[in-house]
Amino acid sequence: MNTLALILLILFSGAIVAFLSEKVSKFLPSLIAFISITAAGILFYTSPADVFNFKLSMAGLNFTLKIDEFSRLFVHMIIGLSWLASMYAVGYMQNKERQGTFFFNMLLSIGGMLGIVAARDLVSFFVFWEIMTWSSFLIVVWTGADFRRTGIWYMVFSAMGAYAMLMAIMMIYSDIHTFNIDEIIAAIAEQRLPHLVEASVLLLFGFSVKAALMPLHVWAPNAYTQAPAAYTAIFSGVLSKMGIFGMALVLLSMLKFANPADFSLVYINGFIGQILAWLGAITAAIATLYALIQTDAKKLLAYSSVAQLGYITIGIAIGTPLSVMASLFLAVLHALFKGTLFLAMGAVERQAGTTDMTKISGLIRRMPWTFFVTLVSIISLAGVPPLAGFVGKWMLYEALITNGNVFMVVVVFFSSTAAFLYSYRILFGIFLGQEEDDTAHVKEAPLSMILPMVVMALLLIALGTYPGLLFDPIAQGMTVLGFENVTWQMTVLSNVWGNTVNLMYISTTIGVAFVAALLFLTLKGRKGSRNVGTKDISTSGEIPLEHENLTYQLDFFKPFERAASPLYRRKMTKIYDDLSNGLDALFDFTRKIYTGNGQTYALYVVIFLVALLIYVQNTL
Amino acid sequence: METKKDSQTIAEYIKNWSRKHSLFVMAYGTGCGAIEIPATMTSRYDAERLGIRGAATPRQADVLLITGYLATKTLKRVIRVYEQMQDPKYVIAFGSCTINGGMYYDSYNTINVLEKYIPVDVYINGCMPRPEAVIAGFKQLQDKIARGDADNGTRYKENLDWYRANQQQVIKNWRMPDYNW
Amino acid sequence: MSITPVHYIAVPLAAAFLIPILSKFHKETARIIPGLVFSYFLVISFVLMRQVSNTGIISETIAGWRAPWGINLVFGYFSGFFATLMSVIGFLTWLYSYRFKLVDSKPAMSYYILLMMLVTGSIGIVITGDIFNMFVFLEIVAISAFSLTSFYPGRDGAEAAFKYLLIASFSSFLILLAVLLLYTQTGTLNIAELSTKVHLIPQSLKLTILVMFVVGLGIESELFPLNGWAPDAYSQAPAPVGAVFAGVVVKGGIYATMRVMFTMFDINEMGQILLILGLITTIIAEVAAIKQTQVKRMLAYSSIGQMGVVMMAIGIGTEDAVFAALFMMFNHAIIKGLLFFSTGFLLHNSLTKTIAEMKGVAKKFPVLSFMFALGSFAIVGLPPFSGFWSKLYFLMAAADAKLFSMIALVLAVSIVEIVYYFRVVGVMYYHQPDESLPTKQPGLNAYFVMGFLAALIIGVGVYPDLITNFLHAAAYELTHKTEYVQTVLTQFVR
Amino acid sequence: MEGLAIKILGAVITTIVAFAVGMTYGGITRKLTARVQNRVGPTIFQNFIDLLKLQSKKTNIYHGVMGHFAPMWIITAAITVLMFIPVLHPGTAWYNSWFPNLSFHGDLIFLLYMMVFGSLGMALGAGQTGNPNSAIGVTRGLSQMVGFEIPFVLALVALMVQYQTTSIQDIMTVQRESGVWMMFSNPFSFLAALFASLGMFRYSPFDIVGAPAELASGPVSEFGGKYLGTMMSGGSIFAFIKLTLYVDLFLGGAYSIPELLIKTFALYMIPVFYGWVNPRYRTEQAIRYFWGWPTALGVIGLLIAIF
Amino acid sequence: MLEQEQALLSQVTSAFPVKGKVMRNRRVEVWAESTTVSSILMYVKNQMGYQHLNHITCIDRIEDTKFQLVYTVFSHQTKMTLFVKTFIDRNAPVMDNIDHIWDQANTYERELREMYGIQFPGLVGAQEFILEDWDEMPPMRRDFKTEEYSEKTFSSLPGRENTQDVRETISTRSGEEIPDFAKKYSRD
Repeated sequence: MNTLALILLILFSGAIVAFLSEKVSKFLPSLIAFISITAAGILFYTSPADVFNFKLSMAGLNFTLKIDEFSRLFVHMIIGLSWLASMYAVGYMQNKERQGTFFFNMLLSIGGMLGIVAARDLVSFFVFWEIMTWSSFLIVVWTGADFRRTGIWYMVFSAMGAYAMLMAIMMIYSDIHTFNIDEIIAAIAEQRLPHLVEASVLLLFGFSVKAALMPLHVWAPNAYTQAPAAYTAIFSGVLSKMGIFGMALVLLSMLKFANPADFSLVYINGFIGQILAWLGAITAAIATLYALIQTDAKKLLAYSSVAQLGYITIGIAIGTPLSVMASLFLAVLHALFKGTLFLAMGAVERQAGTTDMTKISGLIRRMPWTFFVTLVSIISLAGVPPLAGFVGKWMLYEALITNGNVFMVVVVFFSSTAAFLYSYRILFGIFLGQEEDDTAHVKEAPLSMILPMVVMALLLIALGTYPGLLFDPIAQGMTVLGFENVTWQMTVLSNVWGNTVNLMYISTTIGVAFVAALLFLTLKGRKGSRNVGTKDISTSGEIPLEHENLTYQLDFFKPFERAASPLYRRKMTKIYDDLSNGLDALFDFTRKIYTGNGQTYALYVVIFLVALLIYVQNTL
Repeated sequence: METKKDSQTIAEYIKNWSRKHSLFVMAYGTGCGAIEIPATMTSRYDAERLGIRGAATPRQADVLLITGYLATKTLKRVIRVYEQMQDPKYVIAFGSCTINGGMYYDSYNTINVLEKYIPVDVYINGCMPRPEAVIAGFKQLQDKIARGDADNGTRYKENLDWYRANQQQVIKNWRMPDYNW
Repeated sequence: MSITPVHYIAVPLAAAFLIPILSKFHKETARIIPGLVFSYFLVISFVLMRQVSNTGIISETIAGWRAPWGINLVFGYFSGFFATLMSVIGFLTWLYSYRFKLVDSKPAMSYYILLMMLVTGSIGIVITGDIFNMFVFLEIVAISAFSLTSFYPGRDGAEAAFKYLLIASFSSFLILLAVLLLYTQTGTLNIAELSTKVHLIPQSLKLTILVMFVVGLGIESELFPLNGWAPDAYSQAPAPVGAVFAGVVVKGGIYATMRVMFTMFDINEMGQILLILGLITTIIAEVAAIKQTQVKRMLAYSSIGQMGVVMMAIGIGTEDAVFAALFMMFNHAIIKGLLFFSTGFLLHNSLTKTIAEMKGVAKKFPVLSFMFALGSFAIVGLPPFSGFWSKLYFLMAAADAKLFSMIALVLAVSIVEIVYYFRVVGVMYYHQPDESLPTKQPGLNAYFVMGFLAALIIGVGVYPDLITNFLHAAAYELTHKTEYVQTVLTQFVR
Repeated sequence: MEGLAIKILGAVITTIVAFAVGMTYGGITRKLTARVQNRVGPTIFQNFIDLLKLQSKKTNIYHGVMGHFAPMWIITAAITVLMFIPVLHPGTAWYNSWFPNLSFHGDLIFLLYMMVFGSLGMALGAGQTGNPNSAIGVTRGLSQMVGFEIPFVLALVALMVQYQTTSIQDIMTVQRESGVWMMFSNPFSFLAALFASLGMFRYSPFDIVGAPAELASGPVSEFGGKYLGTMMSGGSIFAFIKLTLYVDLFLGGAYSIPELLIKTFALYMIPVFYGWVNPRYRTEQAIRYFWGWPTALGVIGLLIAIF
Repeated sequence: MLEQEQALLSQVTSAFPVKGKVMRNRRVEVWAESTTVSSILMYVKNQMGYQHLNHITCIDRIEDTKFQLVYTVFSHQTKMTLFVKTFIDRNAPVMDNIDHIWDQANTYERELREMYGIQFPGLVGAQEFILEDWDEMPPMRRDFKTEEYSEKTFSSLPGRENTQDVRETISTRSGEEIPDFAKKYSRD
């Protein structure tokens, strides 16, 4: 049997088995999910690359699935993160209700994602896309909190996106009567398709929804927050990347090969790219601003995810080799660090009961490993050297600067500087500050939850010095997108102007300086070193009582909020609310056509009959 | 006294010299004396030329200034601040009130003798001492540091039981953290 | 005795005659005999479909009167598809409601007979080869439907039935008039022969006849603005009857429309109008559905919306579009069936049948709620459920016809559909249940019916080839009418 | 091998020079401030004495692992950034070979991010002490950083676009070869950067971060002894770094140590002078300040650089 | 002369069974029973525009075993101050709580409760207001021996001569005589 089909089959049948097995034991679904993902992973990594090719002719349509080098990058992300998250989920979901549903949908969406990246025709792409969407929808509403804001919004926006895609697919189909992506690319290169521009815009619209680009992002914060953490890691880490994958498909695989003789198209291609990049930049900035006023850690991370996806979008939309590389690098990194962060927040939620930063503080001594992974991920997120986040940020900036998008650089820089604010917020809010009696009982999460996070954190550290480990698959993937001969080095970054950054030197310097300082500070005067608790602080001589918590948590960035108040005034959600209220009123008005009165209906029939007769006799 | 200075090693001498010339002052502004501190620090008397500058928190401070009478309520905070300072630390007490009660000798809530609760290096008498006197006091403290016998922290640690007993006599509801250095 | 299409009509009529007599001996016969009839329908359908696939279209004359003078029955892929679908839905409905009526004090007899007649009439519509007979069967269906609508005693049921009666009489009148006009112009009532003779009719008269058909059949197939009766009828009839309305009665109307438009006339004459009517129907119905508070009314409007899309597909008129329309009707029948069936028990003891009363029913009825949710997912067209494929084929057909604005509108309306279906699912799953309401757990038969439908939905969704070949053949047969005409007419010549 | 020895020697010497210059500048500022206020003031080496005293404190308070790491992060960041900054033009003087360090292996964007490394460590350390004032100070500092970063980045982007390079070494070389300093070729960007530097040095009016009277010195309020001393050293090195960076980017770099000292001192006096005559801004006022004229100047500078 | 003051006095005395007198320009005092004080205050606040409660003070009339309470209210319109004075029993000091009339009265009442031990039924607020951990007699009562207490609790260093009159030292040093009127304030 075909390996690719087998992998998908394992995941889908695993989903069903997991769903049914809940009746047997509460513990079983998580185990089955873990086993099926492991099996899929083993199958994927032990098979030679050329077997991932699957063709099926069904219902008059040809379905083609194929994992090329570019898809392979995403498959790595999907399988890797899903595997770790499912390992984590075994411990995380312990003692929770309705695990069967959760793992059913989790496996289904993982299978859906694999299908998306493997799909080489638009129908199977769409099918898997929708499977992924509704299964993730079911997980988003799994906790059932705030169904309308979370579930319906997610589904409506997803449906908008999906139907825009479907519309675009139909447009392309009506032009060349094929769904096969390779054939479409070939056709684009040869001839001018009348609906290509509209179709591309619609496709990008659809992908923007999943990538939570600015006007379409409103579903994301709630959905990310409401989904259980084990899944949010996948959701934010790879599921949202499907939007990025799609954008790359449209912008880099399809439009880039457009017939160069078609000047308007080439022009529009660049134009679309610029618009998209600017949307990405604005998304990054605004989402960052909203992230830093959140008090719930998961919601903060949710906004942060939106912002990060903005960066990634920029890179894809600009479309230079460096920017695409940066974008893909950031995409993988985002999967790693946001995955870790959501998992860590899940651990906090499980152990301490909440992720509301106004309620907990000072967990660093209670959950040191969780703190460690959070710290590493946050440093990566903020892009501070020597961890991997810096590499991605550097490449993105250099790509933008060398490409002449200078104002975009400033916007991006602004948002990534503002990102320090929420980075600190999340570290401080949960792990630092004063220790409380309420959280005295909190213990570190079990090993099965810690292990996946630590693995990802170590990867982030390693990639900080050896980004080449990741450049290798990215460069191979970019070959598929038409960027041949992308040069990369194991530890050296360089831009088109020939400026380089040698990460080896940076890491070494930091390492040497840090070790020296560590030795100096630790050894010197260690006899006089005194341990104090977090209550022993200089508060003008006042002694905080046990139940008094002086940690600064509320209105954390109030001064900044005040300074940037014009940017906070307009809320996108309000606009959508107004829109939906308006539509509601319109619907209500329309509904009144059905008066419930038989005479009216009879009147309708007569009027209609007469009108139709007159119309037909006059025109036909 | 002189012998102690002579017996210092070079390292100790340098350390004491630096301590002497860099006094970070935690001005605990009790009583009337607080008003003398600005005068001492600013243009006219300029204590900064002696290396004296203000410190915002006890963690950074070297010198604790008690600038006048201490109510029992305040004493608790003073003890707290004092204990939070890092060794070596010094205490300068201003005015008559800290010496023996001063005009508040018969008050029901003002302590009379500061020495009983925390060790004091230098008393500056007067009600209140003028900035000249304050600077003279600082000079004396500097001499003491240079000699190497400003051992305020050590004294407190060694006689902690006695100090604690005195403190607890005044502060009835004792809810202070343990002193751990 | 070999099985022929006439069994579809003869057997139930005989049964209907027998039931009142037999029920004198045993009360349960009224319940069992319709079931036997429905089972026999299944057998007929199976056998005839085999036969059709072997030998092509079957044409049968009744009582030796040859076409065009006698009644003849035609059973090809196209008719067979409808007949089979109706048989299946009828059987399932009977099975589902086998114990359904026990809770009611009213004697169950009339219910089962009416159900049987409803299905029989609908099957009669699809297998008859005679336009007047079609009218007769339409009347049978209508009368059974009125009775079922007013089945529950009370003012609401009577009112709904009256509305239905009022509107349906227009329908009867118009169709009868059209048939009369046709007969005066061509001298025949046989559809096959009519199709060879319609060109003889003057253009303006032909258009008038067409309009009459459109309006008359439009009432049956729930076109806007002729569908005012539908929501009331759906919501007042017993819940399983809703499934029959959606899966059988409407299908009869649509079949008649298709037969008239494709076989008798040329679809291109009225295609544009049907297209626009379908679009308006869809939009208005879905918009109305989102504002409904009663579940069954919501499902009714949703049904209307679906029929609008089907009508659009018919209006496009290509073979692919017909295929999409058939597929869509198939899906609509099974999915709406599932939805109505599950709603029947979810709201069994509710008086108002509002959405608010479904709060937290998932805790009480996990399986039923799952079925409803599955139906919701399928009907809004999410893969891998069967609803997706029909939507896809419809869009492909529309795209071939370059109707992009229409695609956009249909898709936009689908979002509305998602909202109202998912809202109900949300209410079911994510609210605290009202413990005070008494519940009635469905029996094994109902579970079997719903399980079968669910399996069909998923099965077709995962592997649409289960049904597509068959549908393709049906669509081919409809759009290439020569075979049909020849088969019927050769018999006539012979 | 000899190259490595020179490198290590250079690194050590650079660090020492940076440390000494930074500390002395701090002392000079204190002295000058005193003179402006009609005081005598401490000696210009007062900071060294303070540092010595802090390092010779007998007890040190350990607030937890982040509190312990914070000063190290600061000093690490300072040294690392220093290593990647070209202190002098490559020249022929006998000491020239000491200073290039690793400046070929990093560029401007790296430096920008590396400079944050220390602040982040500081913020974490301050957070772990549990003192609310520390956290408040940190949030103010971070907010203010977002404020001044905008004109600063505008200026730097203008610079990079204008010279088509992101390497500081190259920017210096271009300025040397053309003979026109950046501050003359694009004065608007220079002004924007200069305004940003006011915030960067955190002298008044932008000293709300560690305002002693209201925040008990903010982030450092729980640090004393060796920790505070190490932070001071790191801060001094950072002062030197910022000044050298500005000299390299806008003032054409320096050929020799005296030239460097003159240029850096002149630059250093700008925030100091500005601070003498200004009271303290609240955080939001400071942010608004930076987002006002400095940003406008930066945009103008960037437009000039593009066209 | 003082018509305004007289008018005020007559207005109050006519409304309540109190007696009072004009002290001086813009100062009027009335003496009331302790039970009527709150109604007087309510009346003058609401009817006569005395919106401002300046102060509540207490005098320990140990000789009469009474506490004298003085409520000082002020009118912003007429710029006049009204003193409402009353006596309460020193052994069972209970007084009406008036913090529903003026919120700031709460502060004064808490202080009086702490310093004199006067109970205000319904007074809300922490028991310890100014003092900390006080378990002796309320310290402002005149029978509280503050010197003894101080000596007992904060024992002074030897050498303090409590009885020494500083003025004598000054006069001997400077050669100035202590004036006669001042002698009667002498400690002994």
